[in-house]
Amino acid sequence: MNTLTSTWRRGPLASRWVRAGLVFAVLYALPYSTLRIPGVFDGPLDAPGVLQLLAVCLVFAGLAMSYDLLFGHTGVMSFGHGMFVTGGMYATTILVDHAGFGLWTSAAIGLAVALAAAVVLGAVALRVEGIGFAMVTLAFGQAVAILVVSGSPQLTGGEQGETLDAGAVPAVLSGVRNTANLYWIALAYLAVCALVVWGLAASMPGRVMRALRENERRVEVLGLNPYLFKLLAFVVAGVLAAGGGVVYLLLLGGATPTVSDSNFTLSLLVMAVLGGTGRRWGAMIGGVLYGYAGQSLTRVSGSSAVAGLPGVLRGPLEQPLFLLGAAFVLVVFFAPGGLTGRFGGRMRREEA
Amino acid sequence: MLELEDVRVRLGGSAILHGVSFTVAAAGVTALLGRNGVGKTTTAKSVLGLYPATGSIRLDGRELIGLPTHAVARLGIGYVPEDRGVFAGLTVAENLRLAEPREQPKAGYPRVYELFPVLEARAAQPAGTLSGGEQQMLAIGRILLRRNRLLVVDEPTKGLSPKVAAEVARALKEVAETVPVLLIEQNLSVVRTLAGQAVVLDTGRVAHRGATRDLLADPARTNALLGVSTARADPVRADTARADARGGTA
Amino acid sequence: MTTVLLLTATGLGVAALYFLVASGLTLIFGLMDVLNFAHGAFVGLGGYVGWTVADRLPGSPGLVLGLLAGVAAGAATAAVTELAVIRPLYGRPLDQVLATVGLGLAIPALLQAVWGADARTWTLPGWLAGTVGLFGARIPSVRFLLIGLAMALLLGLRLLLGRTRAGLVVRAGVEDREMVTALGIDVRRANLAVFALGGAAAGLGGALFGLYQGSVSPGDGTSLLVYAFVVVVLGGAGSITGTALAAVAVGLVQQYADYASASLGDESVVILLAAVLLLRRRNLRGRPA
Amino acid sequence: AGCASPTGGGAASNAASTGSSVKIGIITAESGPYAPYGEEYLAGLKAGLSYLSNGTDVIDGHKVQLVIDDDADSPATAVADAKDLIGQGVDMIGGTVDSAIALQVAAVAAQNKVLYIAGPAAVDSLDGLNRYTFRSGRESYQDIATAGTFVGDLTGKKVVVLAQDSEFGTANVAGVKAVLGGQGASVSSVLVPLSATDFTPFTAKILAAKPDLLFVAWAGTNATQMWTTLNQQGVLSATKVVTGLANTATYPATGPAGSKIEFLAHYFPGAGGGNAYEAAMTKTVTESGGTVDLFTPDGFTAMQMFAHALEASPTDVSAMIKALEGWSFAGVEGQYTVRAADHALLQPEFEAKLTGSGTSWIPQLVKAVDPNTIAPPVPATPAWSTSGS
Amino acid sequence: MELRTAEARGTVPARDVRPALALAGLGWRVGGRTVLDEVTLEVGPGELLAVIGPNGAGKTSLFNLISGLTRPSGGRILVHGRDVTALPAHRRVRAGLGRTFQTSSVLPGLTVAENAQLAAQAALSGPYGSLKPWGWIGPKARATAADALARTRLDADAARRAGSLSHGGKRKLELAILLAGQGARPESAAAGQVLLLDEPMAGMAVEEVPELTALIREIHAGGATILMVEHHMEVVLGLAERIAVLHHGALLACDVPEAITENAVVREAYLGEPL
Ligand SMILES: Nc1ncnc2c1ncn2[C@@H]1O[C@H](COP(=O)(O)OP(=O)(O)OP(=O)(O)O)[C@@H](O)[C@H]1O
Ligand SMILES: Nc1ncnc2c1ncn2[C@@H]1O[C@H](COP(=O)(O)OP(=O)(O)OP(=O)(O)O)[C@@H](O)[C@H]1O
Ligand SMILES: [Mg+2]
Ligand SMILES: [Mg+2]
Repeated sequence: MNTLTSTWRRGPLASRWVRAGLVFAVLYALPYSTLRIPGVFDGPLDAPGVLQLLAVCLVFAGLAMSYDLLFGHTGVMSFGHGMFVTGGMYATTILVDHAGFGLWTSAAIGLAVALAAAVVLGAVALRVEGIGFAMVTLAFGQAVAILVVSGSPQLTGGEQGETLDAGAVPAVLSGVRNTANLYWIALAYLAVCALVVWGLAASMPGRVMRALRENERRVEVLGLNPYLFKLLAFVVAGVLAAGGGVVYLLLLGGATPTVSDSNFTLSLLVMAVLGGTGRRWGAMIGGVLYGYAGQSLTRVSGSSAVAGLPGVLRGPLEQPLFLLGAAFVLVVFFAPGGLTGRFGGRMRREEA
Repeated sequence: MLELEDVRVRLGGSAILHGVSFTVAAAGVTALLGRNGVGKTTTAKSVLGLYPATGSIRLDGRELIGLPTHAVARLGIGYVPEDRGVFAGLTVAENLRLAEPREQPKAGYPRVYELFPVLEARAAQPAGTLSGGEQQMLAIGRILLRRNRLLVVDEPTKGLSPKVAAEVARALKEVAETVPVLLIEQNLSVVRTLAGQAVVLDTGRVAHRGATRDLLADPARTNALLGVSTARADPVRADTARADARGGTA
Repeated sequence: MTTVLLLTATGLGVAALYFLVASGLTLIFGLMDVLNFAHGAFVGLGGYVGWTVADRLPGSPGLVLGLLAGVAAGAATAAVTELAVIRPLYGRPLDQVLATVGLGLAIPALLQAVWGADARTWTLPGWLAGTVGLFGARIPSVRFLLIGLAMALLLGLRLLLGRTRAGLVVRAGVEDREMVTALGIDVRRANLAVFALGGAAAGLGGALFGLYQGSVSPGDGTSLLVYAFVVVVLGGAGSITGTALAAVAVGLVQQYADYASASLGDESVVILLAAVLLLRRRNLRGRPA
Repeated sequence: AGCASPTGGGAASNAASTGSSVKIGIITAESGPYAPYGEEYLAGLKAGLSYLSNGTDVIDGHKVQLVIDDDADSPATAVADAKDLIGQGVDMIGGTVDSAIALQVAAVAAQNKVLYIAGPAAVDSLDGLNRYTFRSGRESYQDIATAGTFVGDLTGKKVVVLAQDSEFGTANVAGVKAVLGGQGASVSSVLVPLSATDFTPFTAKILAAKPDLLFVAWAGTNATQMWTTLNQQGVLSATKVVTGLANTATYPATGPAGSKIEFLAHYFPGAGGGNAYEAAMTKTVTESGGTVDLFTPDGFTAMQMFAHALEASPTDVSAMIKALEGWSFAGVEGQYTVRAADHALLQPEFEAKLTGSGTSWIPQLVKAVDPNTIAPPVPATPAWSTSGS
Repeated sequence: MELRTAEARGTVPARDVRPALALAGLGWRVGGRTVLDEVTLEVGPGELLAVIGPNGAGKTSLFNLISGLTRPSGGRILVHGRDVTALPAHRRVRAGLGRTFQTSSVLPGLTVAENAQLAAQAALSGPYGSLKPWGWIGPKARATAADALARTRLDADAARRAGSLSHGGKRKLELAILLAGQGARPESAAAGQVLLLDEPMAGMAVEEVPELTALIREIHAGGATILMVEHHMEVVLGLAERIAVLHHGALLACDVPEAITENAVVREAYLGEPL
């Protein structure tokens, strides 16, 4: 592991951006590969099912990064991040299905709406701090969730969710044959998230945000207004999340209320912590792993291997959520400070 | 008495103490001196078991290294950390209550309140809102409640007005008659008044051991070890020193 | 009139329920600063264990033993959690959160694996199953039991925390672990005690939730967790009395709002939360939220 | 690792049906809250297969292979599974309990022109959704219509619907308004917030409304408490109460209220009157250590429909659709008909009552309701032009 | 009168006679106690005023009010004649106020260098300049920061986490942060600054004291106005042009050092023993 990480950080791969570029290049090429990884994917990498799964992982990675911008980089814990994902997802769907706008127009409007919402909600919620802020955002998030489920079912489809009018989806994105295109869209989204978050972290505001995480009073007497920087983080994170909502919508072919559930935001928190908060790769890796686990554990739990076990063992192991939960606990013990914290060797907290 | 033998400490991957050895006499004050960052606090904390140390630290022959901190403290070591370590969210009274000894918990209060009346006046106030000096008083008063076999005091007079500093010095001197005190201090006048023995650290090593009087009497030595010449005319310093001395002997 | 009475009485019943679940949470969160996402799981477990016992031997004795079993189960699980999961992670709050989230997922899944996904019906002894007539309002007897036990718990916890040093030690430990130990206090024991206490409260809450619903199902505890957090924050983390006040506020508001209109009922709690935090910028006890 | 075009996954297409072996993809909940329903469905499905193939799994010369994926009640997983199956070249997909998921999968199926026969999901809008989507279970409309047959003349009668403030709930309210309102009843509703912990406020409202008939459309978890409250507050004795009979495990949930309720049943063990199919299904299921329950027939019926489609063609989806549309066949519950216009599955439903007491209830058939009396209205315009074909 | 003494010392440029800092009847009540009571004080431009007083007299509270961390319950605060009483802390910095903390308040998770750079950059970029997502830590900021660290002898520790500094190290970093801010400002602005130093010498090694004293004198020579709380009488007498004495929240005296050391009450309440 160490030798690996050391070669990783020295030699031609020295530059951070070169490394990042390399990673994304590889991700870009995946759909061209017929490589089979038995036990990990139950098909070649270019199989639609696998690409779909990977695409979802990438979206989660992007969402996790957006959350970590708030949580890891600025030290602001929000329990309502999911509402922006919901916003992007539902605004787009409703505009397409009920207002007859084109997909991309709707998405653009959706993002604009999210931006406005983020500014307003952030401005209000940031009046309180710490757990107070977390709970205010939770309240907003819950309000949105309730609105989605029982607000006006004819628009949102309530707990059924609202399928995106297939006619509005461009041909290149519909149909299993085109899953690769969806994958690339997801990848593009992740790239945008990475650029924004990394760029921000490397810039002055990012530095100030990290300073806020450490000691708000000190930042204030340096002549910087903490409120503004938190708001900046909140808004950027919110818009990124909304974008993720749109991409997720494309992957699913419909809007689903699960993203509005407070548990979804919690899962974003988990992804960030899983990978290591406030780190360059942390949230991204966490998101990918969480996304993979969330979708693949059903395969483990349903596998014949498990079915063969004696009842005592089989019972729990047939529950994917049990596996997921157990996995978290194990990660905590074997990878303190998140996976990047453990295996990243001396990879330090994001320091531009 | 306390014996340190070849104590080594590593923090954040770098060696901080490279084999520190000295003993704290059974009674009286032993001063631990040195420039900023040489390892004074680290030494103190490793005695308390707050930093993982190798080597040997013995209190009256009992090995302390390896004991959990609370066990070390239960042996009767009272500690005043340099950052005061008051519990900001708890009231002054609660802070004191935490330090009460199991038997006769209230016994120590009169003495503490006599020394620091302000603690009594501020009893119901969150310790975090105390002034810097008041917090320092709380940190000191807290351990004076307990029945100690050894005091480890890290820069007790820091942030105290000259008057209170003198009172604290006096109190320590009084305590030191029965209990050995390991005193980390930057205020040389206080050192001069209190400390019989002095140990000087330099980047994690013991640079000097011996009687304080001899050390401070030798300008060259002090200059080399502490970077100051005590010879330098220094009225205020001298005066407060005298003040302390008088207070001490009074 | 009777409607108002009925709503108030049942509203207090809901409040009692919320308090039972929230009290343990506020202990652990307020005193130890651990956001315990496994608390709902403790509640659920308490419910199932309680149900199992009560189901074996019906009638009042079964009920009593069931409640006790729930408490025991909650306390035990919490204690084990503290020892095995929380304790090694002190000073690493994020890892603690992750671990408790993990337990919060795993334990209910485990419950489902053992007892199945379908709700198990908890048949109450006759004297509890009925209602009590009060000025024409038929108030379910269970509610009185809940309110009674909630009050008992409130008093008990207040005494315990007021009289004992444990609470103090734990609070100090959150601020500066090193210093507490440097005063010769073994903060770990106090932490274990508080965690177990919180777990016991959760277990009781779980068992009573089972009675309240007349059934137990794997998702039970977690479904209440959000409300519990709301109540805790409104009440001021660590303040038992505040939590009780908040629970009553939430319970009544929700009950009346539900009667007014479904959509209002749904939003009422979150509106209350946001309003209190934003307008007063303080929780109900006047402490900074 | 070789290289291929990013659409290479399609290369596997139809591979599934070569060697005269046919893969049928099944997506349903095997874990999570809906797991019990999923298991019922799967049991019926397998029973159907072994019945139709006399235990050989070979139907019309094709070895049928069930590829079962757990959707864990998550749309994301379900869609991924669907794409995965289609990528493997599967041309027939079935299953799922959760309407939300059924709608998502149906969309994917249509995009990729594969046959989809939805499972127990009850949402009406599956009808006429697209020409690739069929269903093997009943729909909310049929449930409601069944309830309508319980009370004689409805004109001037007061009907109150108790439901959760959700899509399912409001859809049921709308349904009742349409069906029973159409028969002259004045329909109002009492909606329960999803977050409600206590039901007393709503019983108060119901009592205030003084209904002749209370229709309870409940999908919430805490059914026990709901019934207990209705009973304690005297609603059950004040009015005639109708609700759907869920799976056997939930019978005790009605508590002492059980005997005071009139149940409309999609199915319960014995409802079929022991016809050949029911007997066969029950036999295989019990032999393999399971028990027949609410949704077991949905699985069995699904397999009947798959088999019929298969006989038409193992690969040509249009042929399958053509074969299924308008097909009428005998099954577990009685006579089924796949309505060509919108793929609604016309089927009988049942009126039942619970006898017994406390925790042990036994359902008893009051009467079977004829498929046509409860058939949902035929869409005025054909649900789809030959779009997508 | 204060002003004249200041002018007499020639520290006040004749053209600007407005006091750099003026406190008018400043009061602060909290928890039912009057911590500060009607404090009225004027500090001339470029003056160095020491504030002494017993522990708990209200010195830090006074600094907190001036720098805007707490709101006064009465009175006004003027910086260069501008009323800043209603401004939040960060706006007052723009108006020319800087401070250090009695209990070190550095950014533990950032490196020592980053701490200083942040201060420099904050001083460089305008009110919202540092909000620009494309704004970077400029070379000038890095340079001034490096210089500040060198002057506080922290350059060796530049790459370390500030949290891992020794106590004295942190105290020095407090000063370095202030220096960086000063260095980043244009001469005139730096001269216009009013700096509040809360016990800069506390916990400082004896050898450092003379150097840091020199450092403060240097900053002062740059034209900045300085208020300094310090219990280290040697330093106070060495630096201060005037000494203000706080006692029980009230201004007991404010005069030249010689006068103060003669003041009986001061000796009684503060020094403890006759000098
Ligand atoms: N957690 C840590 N990680 C790394 N290095 C540390 C850590 N804590 C202290 N150090 C370093 O160890 C050395 C000794 O620190 P210590 O606090 O013992 O110094 P000191 O003699 O008490 O100085 P001062 O007089 O300023 O208090 C210093 O160089 C300090 O930077
Ligand atoms: N929030 C508060 N509530 C109650 N009393 C407070 C509060 N803040 C400060 N005080 C009191 O105000 C007094 C002044 O505090 P301050 O910190 O200004 O003293 P100081 O002059 O700086 O003393 P020192 O020299 O010890 O730093 C202290 O007695 C303190 O207890
Ligand atoms: Mg030190
Ligand atoms: Mg002070």
